[in-house]
Formats: sequence, structure tokens, C-alpha cells
Amino acid sequence: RNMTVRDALTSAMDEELARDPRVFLMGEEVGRYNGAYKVSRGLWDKYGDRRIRDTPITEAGFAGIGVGAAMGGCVPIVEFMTWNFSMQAIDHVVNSAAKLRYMTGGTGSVPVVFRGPNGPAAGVAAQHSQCFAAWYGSVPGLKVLVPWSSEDARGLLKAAIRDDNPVVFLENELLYGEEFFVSDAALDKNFVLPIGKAKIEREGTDVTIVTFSRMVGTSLKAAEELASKHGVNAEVINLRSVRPLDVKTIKDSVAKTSRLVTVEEGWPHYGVGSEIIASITESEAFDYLDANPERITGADIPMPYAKNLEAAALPQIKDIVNAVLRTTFRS
Amino acid sequence: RNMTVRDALTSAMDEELARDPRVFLMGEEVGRYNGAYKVSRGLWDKYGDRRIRDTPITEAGFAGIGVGAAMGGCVPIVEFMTWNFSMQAIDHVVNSAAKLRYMTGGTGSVPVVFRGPNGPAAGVAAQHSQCFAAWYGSVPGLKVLVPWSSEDARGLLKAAIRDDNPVVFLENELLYGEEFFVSDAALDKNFVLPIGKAKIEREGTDVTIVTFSRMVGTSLKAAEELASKHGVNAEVINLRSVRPLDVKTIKDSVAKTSRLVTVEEGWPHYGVGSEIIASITESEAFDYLDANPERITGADIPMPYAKNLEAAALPQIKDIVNAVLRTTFRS
Amino acid sequence: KVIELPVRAPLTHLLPKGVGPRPTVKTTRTEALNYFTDIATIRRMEVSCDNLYKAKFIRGFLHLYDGQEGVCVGMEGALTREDMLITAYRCHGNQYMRERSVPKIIAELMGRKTGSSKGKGGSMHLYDVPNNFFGGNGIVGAQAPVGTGLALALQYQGKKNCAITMFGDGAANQGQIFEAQNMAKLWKLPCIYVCENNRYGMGTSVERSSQNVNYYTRGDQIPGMKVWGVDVYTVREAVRFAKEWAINEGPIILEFETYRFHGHSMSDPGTSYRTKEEVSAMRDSSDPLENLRKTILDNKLATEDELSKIEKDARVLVDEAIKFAQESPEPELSALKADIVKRPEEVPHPRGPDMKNDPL
Amino acid sequence: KVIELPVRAPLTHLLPKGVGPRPTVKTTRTEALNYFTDIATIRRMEVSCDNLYKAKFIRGFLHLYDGQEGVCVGMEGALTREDMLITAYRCHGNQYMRERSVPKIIAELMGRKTGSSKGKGGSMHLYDVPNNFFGGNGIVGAQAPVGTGLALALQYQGKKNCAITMFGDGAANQGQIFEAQNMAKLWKLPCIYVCENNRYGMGTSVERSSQNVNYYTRGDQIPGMKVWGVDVYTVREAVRFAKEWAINEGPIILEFETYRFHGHSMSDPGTSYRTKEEVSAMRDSSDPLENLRKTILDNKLATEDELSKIEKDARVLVDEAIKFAQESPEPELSALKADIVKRPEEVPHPRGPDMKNDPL
Ligand SMILES: Cc1ncc(C[n+]2csc(CCOP(=O)(O)OP(=O)(O)O)c2C)c(N)n1
Ligand SMILES: Cc1ncc(C[n+]2csc(CCOP(=O)(O)OP(=O)(O)O)c2C)c(N)n1
Ligand SMILES: [Mg+2]
Ligand SMILES: [Mg+2]
Repeated sequence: RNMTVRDALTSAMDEELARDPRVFLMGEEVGRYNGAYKVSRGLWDKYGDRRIRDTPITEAGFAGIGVGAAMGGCVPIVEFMTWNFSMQAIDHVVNSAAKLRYMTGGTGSVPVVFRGPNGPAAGVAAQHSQCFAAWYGSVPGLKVLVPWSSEDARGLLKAAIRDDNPVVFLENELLYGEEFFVSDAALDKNFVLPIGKAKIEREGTDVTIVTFSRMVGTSLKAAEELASKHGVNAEVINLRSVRPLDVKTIKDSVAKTSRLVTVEEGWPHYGVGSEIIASITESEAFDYLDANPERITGADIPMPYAKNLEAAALPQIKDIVNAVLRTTFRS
Repeated sequence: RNMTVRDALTSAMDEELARDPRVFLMGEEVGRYNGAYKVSRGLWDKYGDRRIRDTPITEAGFAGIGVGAAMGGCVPIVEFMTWNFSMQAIDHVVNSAAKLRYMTGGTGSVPVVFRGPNGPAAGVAAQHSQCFAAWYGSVPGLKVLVPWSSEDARGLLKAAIRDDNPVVFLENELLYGEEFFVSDAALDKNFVLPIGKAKIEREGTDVTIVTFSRMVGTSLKAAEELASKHGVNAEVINLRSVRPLDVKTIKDSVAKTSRLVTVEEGWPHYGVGSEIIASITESEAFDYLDANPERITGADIPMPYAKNLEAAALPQIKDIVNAVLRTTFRS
Repeated sequence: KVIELPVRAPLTHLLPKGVGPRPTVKTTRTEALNYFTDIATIRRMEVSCDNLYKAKFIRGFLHLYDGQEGVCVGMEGALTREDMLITAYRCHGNQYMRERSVPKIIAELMGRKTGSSKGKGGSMHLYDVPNNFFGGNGIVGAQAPVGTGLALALQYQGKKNCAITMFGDGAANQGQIFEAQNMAKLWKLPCIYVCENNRYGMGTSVERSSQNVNYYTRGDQIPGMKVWGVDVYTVREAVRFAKEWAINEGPIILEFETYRFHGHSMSDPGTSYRTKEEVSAMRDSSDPLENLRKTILDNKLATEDELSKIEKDARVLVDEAIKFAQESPEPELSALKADIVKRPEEVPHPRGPDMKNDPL
Repeated sequence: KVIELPVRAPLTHLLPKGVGPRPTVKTTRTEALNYFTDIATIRRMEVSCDNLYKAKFIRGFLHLYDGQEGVCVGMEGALTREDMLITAYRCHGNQYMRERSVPKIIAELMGRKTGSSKGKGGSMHLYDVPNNFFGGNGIVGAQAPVGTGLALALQYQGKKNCAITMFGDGAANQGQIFEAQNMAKLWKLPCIYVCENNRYGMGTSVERSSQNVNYYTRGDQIPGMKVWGVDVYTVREAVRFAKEWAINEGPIILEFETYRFHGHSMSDPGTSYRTKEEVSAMRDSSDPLENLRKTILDNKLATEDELSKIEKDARVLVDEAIKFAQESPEPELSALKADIVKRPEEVPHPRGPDMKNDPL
């Protein structure tokens, strides 16, 4: 069966709301408006004001309220209309939520999920296109998930809601409308994916491409092109989680391929690719590397509005292909 | 002449206030109280309310006001009592300041300096010990400086104030009281250091230690121990700036030493060390590396309060020594 | 010939008795027709943008200003270019009133090199820095402290001008507005806070977002006025008074009653959370263009035909602007990495997606 | 034997006439002596901590509560452990009133394994989660939305309890407080916002930080009361009323007039921004311990000797607590990486400074 990422997210929330009375959803326009991107479509009709709560446009306030409600025994899903706006609330994600368990010596618990679209969308320019994977990924006490497919979206969101720790859940607006095949198993009410395990989306022997979110699709396309045009058989790893980071899966793959290319839409410096390359090169996998590891990333600039500039600011299939050709010494 | 880092910062601000009437200082307790850490001691007496402005405890508000005043033709120095509190204002640093020039197509300018102590101090626990070098370092439009010595503090702060771009200036509370020798040249009113150039604090041949802020001192001590006890001659690079990052200086050093160890107090993942290792291994310097690059970092935990745990959570001389011994195959 | 017009009295908060906007204002035929031209031009621009969006010439977010033109046109009638201004993403009207160029705005919206921000900003990020218009901010509420900082700059520099910070009824709940207003009041900054109350923040009505919907009273010790935002003269007189107050006494809040005719942005039909009846009643009672037309005709400042001619000219102007924009080139790729820092030669060239194979 | 005591009437904001705290309260000798014991214990604890800090047994920040004990002791007189509570870093008194253990507090301050947070939190991060005390928050203002969320949890769960969120006069300007209060009012949450007005935020007096120093009036449509925070009975009665109001009507603000006898924290002598005269006048007029002593003696609930005995016992209790803390071990190194996430077995072991040579 095919399912859009949007429906995968909606159904995941719906099922968890039905399963656990402690779960509720809050955020801007999540209720009557059905969500700015319609991810909560139908939920307000079904669950009403108490469990699907529209908030004013006050991120610091409602993120903190979500944290407090979680401390008080609820399991809030807090939607940021986009993660860009989480900068107004980041202190609560980090200082109020992530650090709490530690500061209490283990007695405090914040089972909250922060979710919403992350990273660049189309034509939304500098203030609406930032990727937060690396920032949140650096924070102990959080789990940070980066779904790509509908199966990821369902399995990881359900896992996030059931997790007793604060979870940052980074969606992608451009994926909401994309359809993916979903297995019967993944449609089960109790389907959850393990948090912290990467998925090999395409097995290969010649190079390891590590990526997440929308760039998984782009990387798979690059892999097809590499196979058909260049005879290069790329392995594509969908991280699914940037905290914890599944270094083992990457290491095992690099042991096999001896080549590493990372792909992300976020800014290049201090990014997800940096961490992956550092993790691999400081490990025994360093010795397997037969070529420089490479990072393909968003450009080191605020996102421009114009369509041609926007395209030039983001990784394209050709960029991934070129990087792979270099690391496999075909260029 | 010896000078504390605190006096270096105070004198830098004093001279720039005297030089340029557009410059003013604002923040919590910067005026009558002389600064929470006395970095602005004497300035309110000298310059008065107009130029040394005490603010309420409202970081989002006054950081945004600083940005607006900069757009309007002033050169504000905005003090965060500590950078931990900048999380309440990070949207202004990133979205209002860093991205503005780009979004305006070049007409807008935000010559503001955000400064204050960053990273762990002593016994201040999880919410007061975070290092922000990597987060801000990732943001295009910013310059991010990380002084260590009094000369750094003077030369970089004066350069930051004179820079037409928004500058993030990450000090360290534990360094404020430390004395350093300051050359006559550095005492000159017009002494500025170039932004984006690292400094080799100790020349060496066997390993490159790249570090910043307080860890420069710790790394230099480790280098002494390595020399005296292990016959290892370490080169120690003081980054001074994490954005721009002076990759060339590091690369040249690694070309010479074939070994790389990074040292920082911040969290390990998606950190400064990650970026340095990624930058080096994706460059031609990859081929010079004779051993795994290594990261010595703060532990991947919220900072604990207890003294013994705090020490265990932060890089110690022995950690640096051990990492170097491993990369130089002495262990 | 100068004529006198009555303006609607505001509701006031904490203003001393007898202090406030005057009950009448003076105007001339020329002035009235200028205002009418401005409103008609912005109106036509917005309606055309709607079409351009649907035709996929404009992408991303697009927040139209039609219905609210009385505010930006009336305001500028009381301000000079030395008065600083900042608003949110619904910024086309303000941009037009400062920059005075429909072609540059539409070119920006189409992502062209000739746009106000060289195609880099888009609809939400229009600026006219030389004329002291500082955007165009996509982050709800963020403009409030920034605008307060503009006022601080004016005070610091000893200028006798004010800074206007505009935000919506939804934004009005943002904590940073309270923080900024607190400092503005403590420091007596020459700030006019303008809340454009168009009754909704996206799909949320004021009653559902705000514990107190009398936004003009929400500045605590800061005085405020609730002003009918449909009539340019009422707006202008309120702002004239507010500017004087701001410069001499410190901050003041103006809440303008207004209405957005379109949905929130292009993905919002604007009908699920408000009734068709409400929208058409508001179009009937609160259209700045029709309101001004009536004033002009009632006072015989011009004929219906003259006004129609102005509207036709506006249409031509906007059509030509669209043509200009459509014929304008996209930005050159070299623009990608320009305008990030001042003196880029001092920093390394920013990396692109593929650092090792970078055409720029 | 039950006696009746007058309490000071509050100033009120937006409360209906005739609604509010009662003019008198009832108490007994036992109750009065319990309150006296609590205040004396906290007082002694704080003064001892000052010494322990100077002797370098306590490190980092240390914010003492002496002078303000009337608030935390009076409050708890009207609350149950099912009422949720959160405050800022100046949290020793609240912790003691919930956890009832000086040894655990002092052990925490000394960074010992036996501390309230196992030595991981320190002075600013005391919690008693089983008794619904949620800290101890080092970020000024951050506790306000979190505390509002506690109230939401209570409402969501259908409990007839309230959540108390405490903050200082300096914190009162934080925008997130306005954001939280707006939602609390919209949603009728059972919140009591407690502003402890001790006249200074660090070195900044209320007049320099706040455009309106009547903090009880700053919740817009939320009613408020200004209450003398020195007298436990006045505090208790105000909170008793506020709790009833919060549960039935929604949020309410209590501003307690109080004073901190010490400086802001240990690096602040507390004398540069306020005069010695002011401090000693406040010590004379507004000491919760002396105030209660007088009430007890005036009403012949106990003798001077009995009260001295209580103070002596408190001293012994605190001295023993110090001894306990000093004899307690530091946390084991294995604690370093514990308590970060629930079910740590599901995530990789967190790396230490040297990943390849990690004893843990
Ligand atoms: C901090 C932040 N949160 C959310 C958004 C998404 N958003 C954009 S506009 C808007 C509604 C604002 O309503 P209002 O302030 O009334 O202005 P109006 O659109 O009516 O002009 C929202 C929620 C945003 N841009 N920034
Ligand atoms: C967001 C933030 N900004 C600044 C600080 C530093 N700081 C800690 S306490 C304090 C003063 C707070 O004063 P007040 O709210 O009156 O509480 P009091 O200390 O008087 O109890 C400041 C500025 C902080 N901890 N958090
Ligand atoms: Mg609105
Ligand atoms: Mg105070």
C-alpha cells in the first residue's frame, strides 16, 4: 500500500492518541485549521479541544508549557509550525527538557515530543530554511530523529511518543506529499522503529553514502545514476536518527566500501557530515578509507529566495554523483 | 607587562568607546554593578548611562534592540551575562542579525558584537556550562571569535567592534582572572588582530593539537608534559576564530606533523573537533595523516555539579597527553 | 483649495484628557488623489500578485496586504523618510510607500535580479534601507525588539524622529514585544508600536489567541489608542499625534482596526475560520479604497471618472511592472555567495554544496 | 486551643468586591511553633551555607533565601503535596518545605552523593519530584511556562489542585511570563503566579528594571494581589484564597513584598546598590522570623525560652546536617553518565573526554 508521509504522521499521532490518554497535541493551528501543513488533519474533529490544542504564536511559552505538562504526567506532542521558530523556544528544549533528568539525579522525566518541518522548503528564503539536525544532535538528554519515508515517519513518530525522553522530531515539508510503499507490518498499530538504528536503503559495495531526511531520496537517485551510467554500486544509509548516531552501521559499511560521502541540506560547517566523518576517521574504519571522505551539504549561506540560487544552494544529484566519482577515482 | 584577560577586555572596550561615538555597551548589570564578572569595571563611571546601559533580564528583548540599534547606525556591544542565556535570544543573533545582509541584497548591515562568558565555569552545573562555539560557528553571516590570552582578548575584541558584521565573541569566565604577558604592540590603541587567523602558540613537529579558549592553556601544559616526559614535540594551535575557521594553518601543521588532536570543552558530537577533523580529512592533508585524528572534548552529558564529576566531564591534561601518545604510537 | 475633514475619534488608554488626535484634518484635492493613487496601486499590485502566484511566477509564502492599505498609506502621510519603520512579512504596502517602485517589488517576488533585494529575499524580505524601511521580517514578533532598537538609535543620535514597529494581532502575544516595550518605556524611546488588528492570526481569531483583545491597552504604562485603520485621514492624524508623543514623551501603542481581504497566505483560502458573510460585510464596510473614494466624491474633490482613470493607470503601472519583472533576468549565479558579510575578501569563499567542484 | 489572628489586607487587582483573603485566620500553638521551627531551620540553614561557601565547601552559585522564608513557609500552609510547585534558583526554602531534609540539601550543595539530586544539580537545581516540587531552575523566567504546563497537566488530569510558579521582580519582565500567562488565562489553568518582590534583581532595583513595579497588576486580565510576604499567616491566607480561585476561576497573580538579607549570590556583598541603612531597616521591619516571634509572644502561644529552644534545636539540626554532608562521599564516578536518559541501555554509552581511554 502507498501512503504519503503526511498520512503516515497523522495516522501515527491518531493511533497514539487513541492508545494513551496522556498523549495530546499542541501548537499553532494544529486544531481547527488541521495544521499549517495539514499534518493533524481530522484530529481536532475526532479528539476535540482538550487533546488537540491550538496555541497563540508564542513558541517560548507553549514549548515550556509542553515541558511542564510532560513533567506533570502528560505526554505532549508539541508542534512547531516549522523548526525555524524553535529558536524562540530552544532554551526550553535544551535547558528545561533535555537536561532535567540529569539535574534531578534521575527523578525528573520529560516525555515530550517536539515535531514539525525542518530545513529548506521551496522558495521560503533565509529565515524559513534552516536545518537544526546538528544543533539538537549535539545535546545530551535529547533523541533527535530525522525520518525520510512514510515507514520512517510512522515508526519513528510512534516510537518518539512512546519514549520517556524528550524527542526532537525533524520532518520535511517537501516530503509531506510524497508517497511511499508501506508494508503491512508498518501499518500495524504497534509498529515502532527502534530509535538510533540507521537503515541501509540500498546495498552497495563501492561507496557509502550517509544521509537523512529528503536527501535520502536524492541520494538514491544519485545511486541509480551511478549504477547505470558509471558502474558504481553505492550503498545508501538513511540515518533515521542523528542522536543517537548509528556509527556502527556506517562503520560496517565503510569497512565494505572503503569510501564515504555524506549528504545533507544543512550548512556545511559543524554539521552532520562533520560528525560522521570525524566519527569514522577517529575509529578503526579510518584504515579502511581508500579516499578522502567527502561532504555534500547545503551552501554556507543564508538561503536565497530566487529559484536558481536556491537550487545552487542545495545538494543536487550531480553533486552527489561527482563526489562519489571522486572518491571512487572515476573522475 | 602582564595583564589579566578581564583587563584586556575592559581596556579594549574602553578604547573603542573613546574612539568611536557610535559604540555603546548594553546588558544586564554592565553599568552601575560594573558587570556580573566585572568586565565593564569603571566604564559606567566614565561614560554614563547613555553609553553603558543596564538592561532588564530580557535577553530576547535587548539582543533584538542591539540588532535594531546596529541597523540604525550604532555599534552596540551586547553583553550576555553568560552565553547560556543567549538561547533566549538566539533567534535574533541568527535570524535578525546574521541573515540580514543577505536578505536585503547587501543594503542592510548589523555591526553588533555579542559577548560574554561561554562554556563551563566552576561548579555552575548543567544550565550554566554550555559551549556555543559549534552552534554559532555554523551560521553564515556571523563571525565567531574564541579568545584565549589577554592579547587575543584585546586584539580580537577591538577587531570585533570595528567589524561591520555581527560578531559572536565567546569569552571564558575562568580566564578572566588569568594574567598573560602583553607586548607593547598589543597595548597600542590601534592594536587589532586579524579575524579568521589561528595562532601557533607552540611550534612542534610530532603532532598538531588544535584548540581554543581555556583549553589552549591546558593543551600547552600537556605539550610541556609530552616534551619533558615523553619526548614528543607538539604543535599547539590556538584557533582564535571558529568562523571563519583557519583551515590552512591547521593543514600546514598537519602536513608537518602527520598527527591531529583536537581539544575543546564543549559536547563531542557535532562539535568544533568534528568540523576540524572533517575539514582536514576531506582535504589533501588526509594523505599526510599517519594516525587516526582524535577528539578530546567535554563529556556527552549535561554538566554535573559535584567537583569530581565535573572534573571527569572536562578534558584534563592527561586526556590530551594520552590522545597524543596514541596518535604518535607511544602507547 | 484646503478643505477640512472629520476623522474618527480613537479609543484611548492612559492619555491625559484633551491630549490626542484632532477631530478634523485638512487636506487638498492633490493630496487626496495621491492617497487614492497609492491605495489603488497597492490594491492592484496585491491582486495581481495573487494571479502571479497561481500562475507559479511567485513561489514560497505570499502574504497579501489588500484590505489593510489604509494603514500604510495613512501612516506615511504623517512620517518622513527619516522616521524608521519595520514590519512583519506582510510588507508589500510598506515597501511600496517607501521605495515607490512596483517593478522592484514584483521583480523581487518573482526572484529576479532587479528586485528590491536582488531576488534574494522574496515576498517576506523587502527592505528599503536608504529610506529607513527595515523589512520585512519572517519571524513573528522578532521585529518588535529590532524596531525598538531603531528607536534607541534615533534617541542615541539625538534625532527628532520616531521608529514605527508594526505587528499583527497574533504577534501581539509574543513575549519579546512585552520585553521591548518595557525597555522602551523605561528609556523613553521614541517608539510607535503599531498593532494591525485584522482579527486573525492565520486561522486563529483574536479571541482565541489573546486574553485581552484591546491591544491598545496591552502596553501596561504605555499609552495607547485604538484607531479605525480603514480611513487614511484617521490613520494619518493618529500617527501625526503619536509621532509627536513618541518624540517628546516616549512609546505609544496604536491599534489599527483593519481586515485582510485575502487568506493568510496563498495556501489559505481564508474561508474555513471565517464566514463568507463576514468577509463580504467587511469588504462592504471597511475597504480603504472605497472609503476614500466616498470621501473624495462626497467632498467633490474629484469626479468618479477621474478616480476610475487613476485606477486604470494603476492597472497599467502594475501590468508594466509585471512585464518588467518577467523580462528581468534571474540573479546571476555569482550572486549566490555575495552579500553575506561586508568585506568578503577578508573571509574564505563560502563553500557550496560540492566544495571540490564549485563553479563559484 | 484555637486563636484568631488578624492578617494584613492585600492590595487587589480585578478581584470582585468582597472576594479575597479573609481578614483573620485561625491558628494553634502547635501550628505556630511548627511555622517558627520551619523559618528558624531555613534561616539557620542559609546562614550556615554562607559559611560553608566561604570555607569552600560549596562552590559555583549560591543564592540564599534568608529574609524571604515567610513566603515559602506561609505558602505551604495552604497547599498540599498534590499542588505542584516550581521556582527559580533561589530554591532552598521551597525544597526544605517539600523534602523536609536539611541533610539532603546541604549534601547537594556540597556535591555529595547523598544530596537531593545526588550531587549533580547543586544549589540551583534542587527538586523533590515525588512531592511535586519541580525545581530549582537556573534560567531566569524559564520556570514560568514550565509551571504553567504543570497547571495544564493538573487540569488535563481533572485534578482539583493548583500549580504555583514563583519568580522574582527581575524575572517579571521576561516575555515568556506574559506568553505563559496569556495561555493560562485563555485556558483557565489553575495557576498561581507568585512574584517574590525582594526589590532587586541582582544589583538592579525594581524601578530600573520594570516600567510597572506593581507586579500584581501585570497579568492584564488576570487578577492579582499584593501581599505582605513577611507574615506567614498573611501569606497562607492569600494562598488559600488564591488556590480556591485558581481551581475554580483560573490564573491569579500574587506579589509578595519581601527582602533578601544577603546579596544576590555569594560574589555579591549586596551593598553597592543598596544602603546599609536600607538593609538594616528591612531587617528590623521585615524579618519573617522576628515577625512570627512577636506574633507568638504577643498571643502568648509560647515563651521566649521555648522559642530560643527551637532555634537552638534548629542549629543542632543544621550542624548535624553539615556533618552528615561532610561525611557523605562524593558521587561515584559511575554516576557521571547515569540519569541522562531513561532506559540508557537503549542508547550508546555517552562518550567522555577521551573516548578511547574511558574508565566508565
Ligand atoms: C515565531 C513564528 N511563529 C510562527 C510563524 C508562522 N506564522 C507566520 S504568520 C503567522 C500569523 C501571524 O498573525 P498576525 O500577527 O495576526 O499577522 P497577520 O498575518 O494577520 O498580518 C504565523 C503563525 C512565524 N513566522 N514565526
Ligand atoms: C535568562 C537569564 N538571564 C540572566 C541570568 C542571570 N541571573 C541570575 S539571577 C538574576 C537576577 C534575578 O532577579 P530576580 O528575578 O529579582 O530574583 P531574585 O534573585 O531577586 O530572587 C540574573 C540576572 C539567568 N540566570 N538567566
Ligand atoms: Mg492578524
Ligand atoms: Mg528580586
